[in-house]
Amino acid sequence: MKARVHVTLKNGVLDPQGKAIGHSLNRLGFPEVGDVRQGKFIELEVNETDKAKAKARVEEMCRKLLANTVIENFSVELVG
Amino acid sequence: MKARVHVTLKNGVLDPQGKAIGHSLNRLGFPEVGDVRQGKFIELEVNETDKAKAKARVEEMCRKLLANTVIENFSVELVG
Amino acid sequence: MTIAAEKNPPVKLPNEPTITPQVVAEHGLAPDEYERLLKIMGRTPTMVELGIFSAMWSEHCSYKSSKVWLKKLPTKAPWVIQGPGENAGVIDIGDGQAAVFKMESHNHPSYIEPYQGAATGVGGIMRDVFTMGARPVANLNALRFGDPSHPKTRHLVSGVVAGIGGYGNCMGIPTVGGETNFHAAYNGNILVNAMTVGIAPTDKIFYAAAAGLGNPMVYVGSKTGRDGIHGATMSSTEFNEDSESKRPTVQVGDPFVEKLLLEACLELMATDAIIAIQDMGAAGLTSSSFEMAAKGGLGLEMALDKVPMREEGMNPYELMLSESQERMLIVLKPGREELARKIFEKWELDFAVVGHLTDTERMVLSWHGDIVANIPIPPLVTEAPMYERPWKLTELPATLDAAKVPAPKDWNASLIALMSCPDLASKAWIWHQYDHLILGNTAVRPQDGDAAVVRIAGGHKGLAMTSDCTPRYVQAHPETGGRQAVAEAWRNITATGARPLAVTDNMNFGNPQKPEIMGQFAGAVMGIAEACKALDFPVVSGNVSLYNETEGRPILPTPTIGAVGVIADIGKTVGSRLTKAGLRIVLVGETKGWLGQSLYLREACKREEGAPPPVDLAAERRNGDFVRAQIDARRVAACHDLSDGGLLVGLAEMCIAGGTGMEVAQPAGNGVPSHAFFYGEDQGRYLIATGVADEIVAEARKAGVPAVVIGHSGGTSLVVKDLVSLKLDDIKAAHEGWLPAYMNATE
Amino acid sequence: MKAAVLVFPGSNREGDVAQAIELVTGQRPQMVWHGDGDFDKTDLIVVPGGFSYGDYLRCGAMAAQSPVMAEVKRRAAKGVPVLGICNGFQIVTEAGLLPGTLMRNSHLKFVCADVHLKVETSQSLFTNRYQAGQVIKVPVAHAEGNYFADADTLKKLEDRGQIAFRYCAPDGTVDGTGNPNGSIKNIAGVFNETKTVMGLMPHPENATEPLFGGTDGKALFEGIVEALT
Ligand SMILES: Nc1ncnc2c1ncn2[C@@H]1O[C@H](COP(=O)(O)OP(=O)(O)O)[C@@H](O)[C@H]1O
Ligand SMILES: [Mg+2]
Repeated sequence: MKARVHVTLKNGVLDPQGKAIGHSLNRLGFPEVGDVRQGKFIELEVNETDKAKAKARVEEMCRKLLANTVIENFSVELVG
Repeated sequence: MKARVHVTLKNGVLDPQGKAIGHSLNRLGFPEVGDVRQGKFIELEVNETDKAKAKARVEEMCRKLLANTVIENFSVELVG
Repeated sequence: MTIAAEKNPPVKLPNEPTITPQVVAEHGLAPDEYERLLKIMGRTPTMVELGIFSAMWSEHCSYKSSKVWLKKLPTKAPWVIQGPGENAGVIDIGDGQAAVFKMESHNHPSYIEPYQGAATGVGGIMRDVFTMGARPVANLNALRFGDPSHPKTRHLVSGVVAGIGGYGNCMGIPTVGGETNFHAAYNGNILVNAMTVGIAPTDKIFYAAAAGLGNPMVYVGSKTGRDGIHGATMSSTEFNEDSESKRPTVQVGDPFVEKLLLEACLELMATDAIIAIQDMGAAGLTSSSFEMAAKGGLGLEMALDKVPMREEGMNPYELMLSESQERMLIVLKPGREELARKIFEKWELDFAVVGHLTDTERMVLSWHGDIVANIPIPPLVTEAPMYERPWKLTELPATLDAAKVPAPKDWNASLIALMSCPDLASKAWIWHQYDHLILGNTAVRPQDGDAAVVRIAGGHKGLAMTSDCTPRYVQAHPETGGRQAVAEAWRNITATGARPLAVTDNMNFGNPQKPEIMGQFAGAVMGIAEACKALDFPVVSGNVSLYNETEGRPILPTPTIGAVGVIADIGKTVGSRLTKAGLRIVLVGETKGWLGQSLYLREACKREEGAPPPVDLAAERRNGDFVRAQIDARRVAACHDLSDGGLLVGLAEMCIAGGTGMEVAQPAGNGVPSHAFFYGEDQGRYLIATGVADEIVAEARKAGVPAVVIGHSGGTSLVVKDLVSLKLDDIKAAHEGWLPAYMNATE
Repeated sequence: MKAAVLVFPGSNREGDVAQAIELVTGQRPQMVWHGDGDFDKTDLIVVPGGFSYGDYLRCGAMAAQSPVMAEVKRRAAKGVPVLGICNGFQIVTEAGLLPGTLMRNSHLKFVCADVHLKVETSQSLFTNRYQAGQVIKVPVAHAEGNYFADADTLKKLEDRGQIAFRYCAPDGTVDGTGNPNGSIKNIAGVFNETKTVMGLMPHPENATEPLFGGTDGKALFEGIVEALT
């Protein structure tokens, strides 16, 4: 089974990369760009056939390693 | 309008980060994890009401800045 | 696995294309080269075999155009332990220690994908050094970019610099020096030359020559993927506009894995398990395995299905040609496999026994039991094409008369303009992105001296290192330019107080099939050889990069010289920073006012003409030996060599680096026109700041070295009598402002 | 004083800090491999700089999950002093021993340069050889040293005197000019509540010898030795 994980910064947490990207886009001729936030997108192959179980396990992975829950949120979807 | 951009490594391109994350998860007691690939997830506020236009613009941003098209693919969705 | 080699013709792979003239051409083999292949093989090759020949006979691996010329370089001295021919050169630096170093180009990959191209260049040169048993202690990089106004330049600078830093910083090796130039001739073909210096015990140097029938060949490091397949052939082919379509062949580096590989290799090297070791660089498994077997006069059988693979469905052709990074091939002593395996597993690296040595002098490759290639090794090496390509020397241009060059209308403005021109402006924006302090041994940092000086851990000795070339001189007259590059490197090391010992070169040129380009190459080699001989400065390693052209327009010929020297007591090292008032400034060497090919001429007068400054090697040596002796006698507070921009630029650099001003004047009765005196680029000169100027001048007279006091330090301005008066803050702002402003701007 | 220096795959400044410790104690510290859940009793634990696990995912995240860090947390809870430098600061923070987090430098580039630091307090075992308000010069070398904490955390840090160092101009002014990475309130180093754990981005270990970057960092190690012996 494949899991797709999104890790994003919590509201209120400064995002230097997002800010810099926004600036660059504005300068590159994209004045319509406002706020930009950059997060991570992680795809994992998980050897587990039960969808619910797989989801619970991947959420555990997020809490343990993939996200820093002090500053980041995560969401997990399963495909296939 | 809000755009959500996924930037992922092309097939066959080495993903050092994904590899290291996979290793780490295995060690941390998640032996069921196989291949891991890490990409970027970027959310942008775009001041543009026409969906098609917005999409074309964000795709241009991807080609120009957000993705390194030598080794990365990108996809754009629009929300709201 | 035993295979009756010659008797078993190889099988074809499923879907293997037939070999047509077009397939041969796509592999970069000329028709006569293919004829030669057929004679060696005695039959039509398989695709795997064709791929192997194509890689081995590429310009990059075979040096087919340059070899005849490289033989002219002097490579011997009592302190040379290993000259050209191994992964890196090795010199004896005393106390049972050796310095191991080499420079290598990653030009084409860096143009296609600047971050990964530059990063993997750094990774590759570090592997060349630690393959030999040396722990890398410093990196340098020589970069040439196109005109700053060219639309691609900013992107290339930012990617290349981030890539070099990204790899070197993660490895924990300080990047302590280098050079960066800009010129329109590099618009479509930048140069990225990376150099690594390492230290090894003289009795524990490792070589590539395989030995011992039946000994196991092991593969360690990262898995093999489809990275850079055809990279070796690609980097030897001239570029054209559709080079973009070659992009997927880019290799991606993993500096984290290379750091583990470094530690694991050094750990294994501390045992007695290794017979031979070779990194996989250009043409990966092909060139490393052939090189090891050929050097040992042996044969090799390899089961390619044993190679650790990153992707499914890889075939033998791809495995042999992949340029995946962070891999090594090792011949072990029999029975040491488990010891080695444990070490590599501890570092979480792949380890696989992939073959063994035979006495057949053939490379026999199998794939799940079937033979897929069977090539006699010696003829592939000895019969490799070697060309004496036609060459036409560049004639020495006429000397430019200084009287025909206008003096500046506004001297202050002219100095500010020079100090902030792209070639002379501070490169701090670049080297602040490189960790130049890690390991805690960096005594002379970037911009603080003419060469970087790094302590050799655990003692008082220092290693001085630099990289130099003035491409506009080489373009004007390759022989002079070649001499000058060597002389400047030697001078830079001397200016820190160190004794210059040996050289690595990186010959970057255009298409060698054009007689003028081959003539540039030949001329540069002659100049380098002559200077190296005269200065006792042997060449111990190097690299050639040809076909640096876009749409037929060649780069400036750029034979980069990397050099290393030693200072016995690092406490005696001096930098070029002027930090004290009340010192006198002594100009050493003769100033005739040579303006041909000077930066003043180019930047202020917008002219690139005339003969480059001649290099008097006897005077160079005399002046340098004198300066080094003065530093050793502790008579020198700061020292700076004079090169680009001439005397006035040298003075300004010393002042702003150390935050101390100066008052100087052209000596009375000196007949040289002022603009030629202050901006001429005469060679063999140094500036010395000293508290004992009279002693130095007296010593110089005895040694037959021209030396004259031109002023003293103090204040917060640079003042040249009747000509210049500038606040250091203003010079500094101009000097340090250009590159960050350029990089922060948008097109 | 007995010190232990942790080594993770990808650590690379462990030698630098070991050298600094040896310089002031005359004793080579114990080097502890990341997989070792147990190691000799020690007076000080140092988590050194580098790129543990390549700095992939988030700096320090993977190292923070290693067996050795579980042991470090146990010992820290008992009051054994822990010093995290650069990547070590990131690891210790990811492990939850210090508040806040280290984000990408605001200019997005790696930066290696001498910086000036204002010592905020001399009242700690790490800073007792300095005076509050003193300005010292030490180098930084990092790409992700941009300290961030939410407003509540910051207030607590300030109120309890948990800020160890701030970036400043050579004359001690704390403003944007001396800040190399965009760090909030110019924070360069922080303590835990008991001041037995300190993390900082700059490298005092690379400022311990006159010929090699000056000696302003040496007092930090001397202070620790004095406090722990
Ligand atoms: N310009 C040169 N001058 C001297 N030696 C050279 C030069 N170019 C290459 N060499 C030597 O030829 C050998 C092969 O070079 P190269 O293929 O670049 O090495 P590697 O296989 O390690 O990449 C090396 O020993 C190198 O030092
Ligand atoms: Mg090599």
